[in-house]
Amino acid sequence: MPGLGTTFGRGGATTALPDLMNADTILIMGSNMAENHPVGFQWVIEARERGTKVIHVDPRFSRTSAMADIWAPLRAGSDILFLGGLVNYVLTHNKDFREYVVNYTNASVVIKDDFQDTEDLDGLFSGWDPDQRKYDPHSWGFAGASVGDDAEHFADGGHAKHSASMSAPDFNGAEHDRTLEHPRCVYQILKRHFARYTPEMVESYCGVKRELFLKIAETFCSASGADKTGNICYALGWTQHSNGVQIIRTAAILQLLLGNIGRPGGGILALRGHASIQGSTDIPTLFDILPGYLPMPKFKVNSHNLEAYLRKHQDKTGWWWNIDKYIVSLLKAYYGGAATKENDWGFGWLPRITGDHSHQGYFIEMMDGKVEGLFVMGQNPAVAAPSGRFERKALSKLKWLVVRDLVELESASFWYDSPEVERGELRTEEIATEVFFLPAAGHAEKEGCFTNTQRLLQWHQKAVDPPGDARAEPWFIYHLGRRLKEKARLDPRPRNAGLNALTWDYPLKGKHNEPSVEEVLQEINGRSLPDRTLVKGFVDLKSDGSTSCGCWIYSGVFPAAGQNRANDRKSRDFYGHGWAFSWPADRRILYNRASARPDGRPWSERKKLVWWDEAQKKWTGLDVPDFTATKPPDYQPPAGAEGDAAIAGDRPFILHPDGLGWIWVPIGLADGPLPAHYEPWESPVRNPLYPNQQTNPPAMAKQRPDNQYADSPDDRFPYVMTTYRLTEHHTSGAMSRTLPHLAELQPDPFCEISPELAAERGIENGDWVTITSMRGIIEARALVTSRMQPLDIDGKRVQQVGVPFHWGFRGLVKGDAANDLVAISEEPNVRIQESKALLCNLVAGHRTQGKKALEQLEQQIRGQAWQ
Amino acid sequence: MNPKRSNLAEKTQITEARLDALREEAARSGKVQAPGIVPVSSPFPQPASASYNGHPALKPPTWTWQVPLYFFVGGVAGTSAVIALLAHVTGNAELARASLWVAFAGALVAPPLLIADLGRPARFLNMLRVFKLQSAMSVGAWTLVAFSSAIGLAVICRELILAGYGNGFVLLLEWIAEVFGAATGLILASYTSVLLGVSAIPVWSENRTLLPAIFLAGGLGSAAALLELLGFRLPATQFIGLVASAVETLAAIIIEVRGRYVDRPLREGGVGWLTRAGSLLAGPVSLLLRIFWAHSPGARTVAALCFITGALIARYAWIAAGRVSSRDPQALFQIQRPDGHASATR
Amino acid sequence: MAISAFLTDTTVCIGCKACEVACKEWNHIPADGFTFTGNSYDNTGSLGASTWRHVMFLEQPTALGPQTTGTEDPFRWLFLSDVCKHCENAGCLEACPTGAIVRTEVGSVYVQPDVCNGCGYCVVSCPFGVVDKNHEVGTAFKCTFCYDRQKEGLMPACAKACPTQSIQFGEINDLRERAQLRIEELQRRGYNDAQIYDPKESSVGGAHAMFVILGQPEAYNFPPAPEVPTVHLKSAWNAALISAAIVFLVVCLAFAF
Amino acid sequence: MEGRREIAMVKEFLTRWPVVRQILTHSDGTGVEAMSDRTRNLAPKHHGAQVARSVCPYCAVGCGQLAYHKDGKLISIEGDPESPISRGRLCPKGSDSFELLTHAGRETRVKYRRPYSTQWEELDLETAMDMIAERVWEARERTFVEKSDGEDVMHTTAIAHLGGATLDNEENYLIKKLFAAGLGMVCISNQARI
Repeated sequence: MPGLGTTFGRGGATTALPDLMNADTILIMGSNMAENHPVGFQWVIEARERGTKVIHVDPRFSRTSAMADIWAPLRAGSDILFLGGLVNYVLTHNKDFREYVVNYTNASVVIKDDFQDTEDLDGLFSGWDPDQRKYDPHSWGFAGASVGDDAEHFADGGHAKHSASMSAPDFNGAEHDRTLEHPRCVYQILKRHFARYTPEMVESYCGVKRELFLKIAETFCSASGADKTGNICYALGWTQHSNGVQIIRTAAILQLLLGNIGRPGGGILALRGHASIQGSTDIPTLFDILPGYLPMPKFKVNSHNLEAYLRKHQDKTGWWWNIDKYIVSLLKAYYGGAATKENDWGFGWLPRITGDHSHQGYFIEMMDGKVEGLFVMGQNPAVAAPSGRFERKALSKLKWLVVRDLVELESASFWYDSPEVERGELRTEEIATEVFFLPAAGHAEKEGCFTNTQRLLQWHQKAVDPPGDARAEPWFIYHLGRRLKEKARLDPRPRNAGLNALTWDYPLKGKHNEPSVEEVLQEINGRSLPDRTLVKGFVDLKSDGSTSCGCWIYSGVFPAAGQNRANDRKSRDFYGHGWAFSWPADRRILYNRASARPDGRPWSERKKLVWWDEAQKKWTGLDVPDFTATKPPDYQPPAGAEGDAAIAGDRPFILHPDGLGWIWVPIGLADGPLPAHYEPWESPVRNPLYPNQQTNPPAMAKQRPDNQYADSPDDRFPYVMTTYRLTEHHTSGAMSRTLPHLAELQPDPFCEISPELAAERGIENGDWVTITSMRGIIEARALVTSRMQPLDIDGKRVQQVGVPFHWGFRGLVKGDAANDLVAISEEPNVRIQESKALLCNLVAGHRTQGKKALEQLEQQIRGQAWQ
Repeated sequence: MNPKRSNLAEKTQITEARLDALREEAARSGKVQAPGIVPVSSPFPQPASASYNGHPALKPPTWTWQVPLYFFVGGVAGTSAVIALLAHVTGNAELARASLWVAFAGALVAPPLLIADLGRPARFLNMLRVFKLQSAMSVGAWTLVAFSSAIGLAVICRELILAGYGNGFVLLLEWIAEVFGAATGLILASYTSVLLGVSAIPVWSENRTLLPAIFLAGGLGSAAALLELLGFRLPATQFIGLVASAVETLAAIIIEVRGRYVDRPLREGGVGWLTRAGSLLAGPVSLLLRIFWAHSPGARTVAALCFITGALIARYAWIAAGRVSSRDPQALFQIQRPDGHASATR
Repeated sequence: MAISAFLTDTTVCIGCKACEVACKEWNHIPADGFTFTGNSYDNTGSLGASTWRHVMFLEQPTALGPQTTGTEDPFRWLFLSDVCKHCENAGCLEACPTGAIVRTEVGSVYVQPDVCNGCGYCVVSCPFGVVDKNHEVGTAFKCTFCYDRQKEGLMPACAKACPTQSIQFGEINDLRERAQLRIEELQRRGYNDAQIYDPKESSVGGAHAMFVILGQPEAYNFPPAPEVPTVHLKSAWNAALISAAIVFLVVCLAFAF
Repeated sequence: MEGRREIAMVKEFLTRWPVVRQILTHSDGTGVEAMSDRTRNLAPKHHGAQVARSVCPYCAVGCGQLAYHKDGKLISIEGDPESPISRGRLCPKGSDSFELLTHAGRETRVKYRRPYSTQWEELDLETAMDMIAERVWEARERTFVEKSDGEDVMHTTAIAHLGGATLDNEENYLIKKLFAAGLGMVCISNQARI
């Protein structure tokens, strides 16, 4: 989660849902919160009823817009332009919270003189290598500070704490200008950089009328200063873009300028779409990180040995100075007694990453026959993933496939009932894939904890046993592992050393021999060895192998035997302390040191959260301080101090080497130290801001014959399309289209279009229409409604088409999958697809059936059909 | 399909048929020109209109074909009990016996019809769990029981007497039974009109004062007609027939002339024509036949047949009209705020 | 037991339909057809035998109180969760010949599924078109006000689920007061067409399910001045008795000659 | 004797007949007098059930749930009023999570499709596990890379995993531990991104 991670230090929502009630304004953008987080939205409604202004900016007038004070329609994919407009507004009207900006952000830092901005380089930052299509970030560094010096040094991003491509930076001695006057200080660069993001540009390229934009700007920016705060909520409407990380960065910059981070009612709330999205990055089932955002060893970059790894990732100052403790403790948790100082704690047994092993990355490999086996656990790529056609065909190239879920979903049945079979693209008899479907257990049939959208680890107790052969994942993984370890037991080859060393001795219980999940949570929490007593928190972790910990940021969730804090159910206060466990260390609002002035007093009575208690000589307040509790506000680090000791008493962002909020991100991002607006892969316009850089420069187009893009603009595909969810369904529908009570609420796939577009295409409300993109062809019912507003973009009328992506070819209610139209594409930092902004065409009537459907698509692509 | 969806369902069926056509066309030509179906109140938005996107505001009656027939039978049985009594009083033993039997037959046929319409026929007896004056249905159920037993008793006594087992007591019993039967008969023949009149269906409740006249006239006229068909072509039956069809005619004229919005189901569409056909047969047609061909037995038979058919059709037409009326929210709203003032809101 | 009631407020309803599902889940009501209506997001249609809570979706060319929208013409999207009104004088209750429909101690109107014989008279007697007959089961159904839950002091499933407390549950006078205050507040905030729907003036005598609505009740298919059908009992029976008398006279006359 | 009992029975019958109760209490037949025994003894279906504190499995708000169960059977799932996040409320999906676990379409048996086959076959769970272990081992054996020009690689890219955002932390932990740290799989991904 680098958008938030690079700016603030941690890749998690900085605040908690109930805290929305303390906000004076809430900007919801890139999210349809009322529909996709209805119960979370209760806090927005409650805030609104108390006078909070709610602003919703979205391509569609959704149920969220219906409840907002202001709704602005936006051209999908123009988010950075809009947010940049707000940043520009703040800077030109001096609306920034100066005291906060000067003390808590790196606005005052002076940037190296060899840095050149997009202003100077026509849309590129300095350090661009046209051959590699990558940035060399050295020039992005701070004057007077080193950002590492390495042979191989291209910027890249990722989920890890920061770039794995350069050695850890040393920010001591970075040059500051607290007057913010220095021409090369971040504040001045920012001013110049965003100068072209004017209300006029917003009007003509976002489609938001000038007056409306200014009203929003005034409303939102008024929520700033000692006595006011504003919050920003976002979701996949921001993330699923080729510049998703930078969209979030822009919002983060805005919030830093307004002094809205770490304060009640402030912050950025990332609204996650699945029960444990946050958890599955904290303890990642992702390729590029280890638990707690520790980077995976990257072949030849940092993978030679632990020392090389630490040289790259151990910051001299700031919290990441402790990384050696965390990686060693993790290796001890993985490999137990077999991990010793002599064998580098088993670091060598960890697999190295050699490329893009993400979902889209390896599905392309799969299509090319390079992947033999796949485990699918609680996901449905055949419907939910970009370019469904591509994914389903790729599945047919597998030797074997294991699917675990509650129902037989499309990903398990693609070999006999997918559209590709119907269209003759695939023939069941010719598909070699061996498929195992294993029934899984539901949430009330097993125990364990989810990490919700506000970093809260909540334990769910088991009510009943799963039916029949249904088993929980721990059972499956444990018994699979047991079998494989057995095979490896007598095999001394290096490849099996790790597998043999892997600690796998979980106590079994129940009639099915299920491993004890609490035992696993204890392993995650961490123990001090050899007596295996549980550690109280990550501060107890050591780098000498005397502690083990499965995920350092979760440490403290199980501080003592019988104390499963994720299972605590006694909420004591407004922030819910006593109810479950919020990482890190049960802090509900991150960076909350910033809720106090530099001198430690609250900014104001109304906005107090955490403050310095002079009498007790410690930080205290309504939340657990996200700061060393006894470090006084006036603390100044001695020369040569390391780690947290090097962070002064008035530097709230303790994970950063300089303790500051990063308006400027010198390292950790692949696409620049500042956000810049680039158009989506498919756009109805050319990039108005940087005419020579249409799309995000370092982003790789995964273009290939089976994954083509439209031109920008493209009169074959004149309409902007965006995909989204509805309250009544859940993602690919496996958990909703199979349930009668939900299926009846939204039975047919539909698309939402404006009356104007309907008239233009001879479509009436309720008709079936055919939607095509360069990748696919689907049919859906038309909902003709004024909730879809045509926009005047650059002098021409732009129609947007909204298509929910819940439907697939199985279930009680079926339909074509919107994702069949989406391209496999890449955001350079986290490699997410761009499903929120693409180009499509739309004609009245059902799509043709069977083989002819492809002909219809071909015709469309050749530009022959129905213009 | 759930009844509440019926109107949507119809729409959907049409839509689906229509869309299958589109599908074929698409498959054939890879292209579709023709426009599609317009669901309720599209395209959006609709003006803050006078109803929820045209959806019905009331539920249509769920009654099956037996109910109108029951209405008819009840009407005939009840009124012929009255005829029986008067015939007995005026010493027309034959007619008395015949009309008693007609009433009795009705009393035998009515309950099965009523029961057949119930969702849970086995629970028919629950009708007698409570007695509620405010519920015409409850009153009706108890009346039916009372009527049937009275008429049953009367018939038995009458036949005993004819069989020569008569004595003073039996004679007295018969008189009591006949009087009681006639009294309950009148209620039996009229409560069904109250049943409709006291409901939420606009076209029924707005005609609550007219309905009893129509239903009773229909019942009485049909009873007389039936007796005529059984061979009793008497001045009495002729007179009754005349009055009955006169009333039917009058009622029809009133409905047509008043021309109220709420009565549209009675004047417009298929149901409108059904209503008119009913009133035409039972009203003017049989009236004219009885006036101008008073002495032709054939004409009287035809008149009788016309009246019965007309009255029967009318029962079905009224139920159907209720169904149509329930689907039109405007019918409900207009009668509720002629002055545009809503009393339900504050 | 206190007399309980619903107050459903359109100004905070987010149209999520949690009430519909929570109701069906608690009461084991089957899904009733996967019908796409094309009527905004409303695919349920209306209240009925198998839908005891129904969320309406109104797209109107009218401005919403203080809201600013980027639409070219004024526009608002309203949601409201409809439910049985549990009338003070209930048409269905009066009409029921079997005593299957009763008034409970919490003031609600309850259809006893083990008593109802499906005569269908309540269906045409409800001035709000709520109660309906389920043709598979053969008996009449409508909102039970979760009588089973209320008996143990639990709030109805829909009210408990409602994420934004658009559905409030409580003591009736208390809620009436709250509704009044709410309207005043909404008026202050610029929702000029906010009003309470609670037919107290009419023969219905008030509802145990009240609503805070925007605009005219008709737009929600709420009768502007609903009457409980039995107010017409007198006139109808009078007409019937007069006609009956006439019939008797006619027959007398017929035999007088 | 006899007679008295019969009288008692008749009395019993009469007093159970609502219309009699109605007359005795001079009521209009719309109140208690018309209530059936079922109605009088009505109680919520989860009366006396055990409850497990659970969490909604759909979106990431993490609403508290109460899962009521009686003798090994799930009875109902509703919101947990004590949750400081959801305060007992649920959305339509959360409200439907009882159906999620109990609906008819749920699979409870292993299904197996052999290569090129046109239909599913039944398979015993343990056998399935053995076969899967076989497949993993065999693929790993063939595709594992230990070193590449002198540097450790220690991975296989031929086996992939997908999913995790719907799973518990402990589950994700075990998956990453076995697949990555144990087997050397690097193609591990889920729905989570930014």
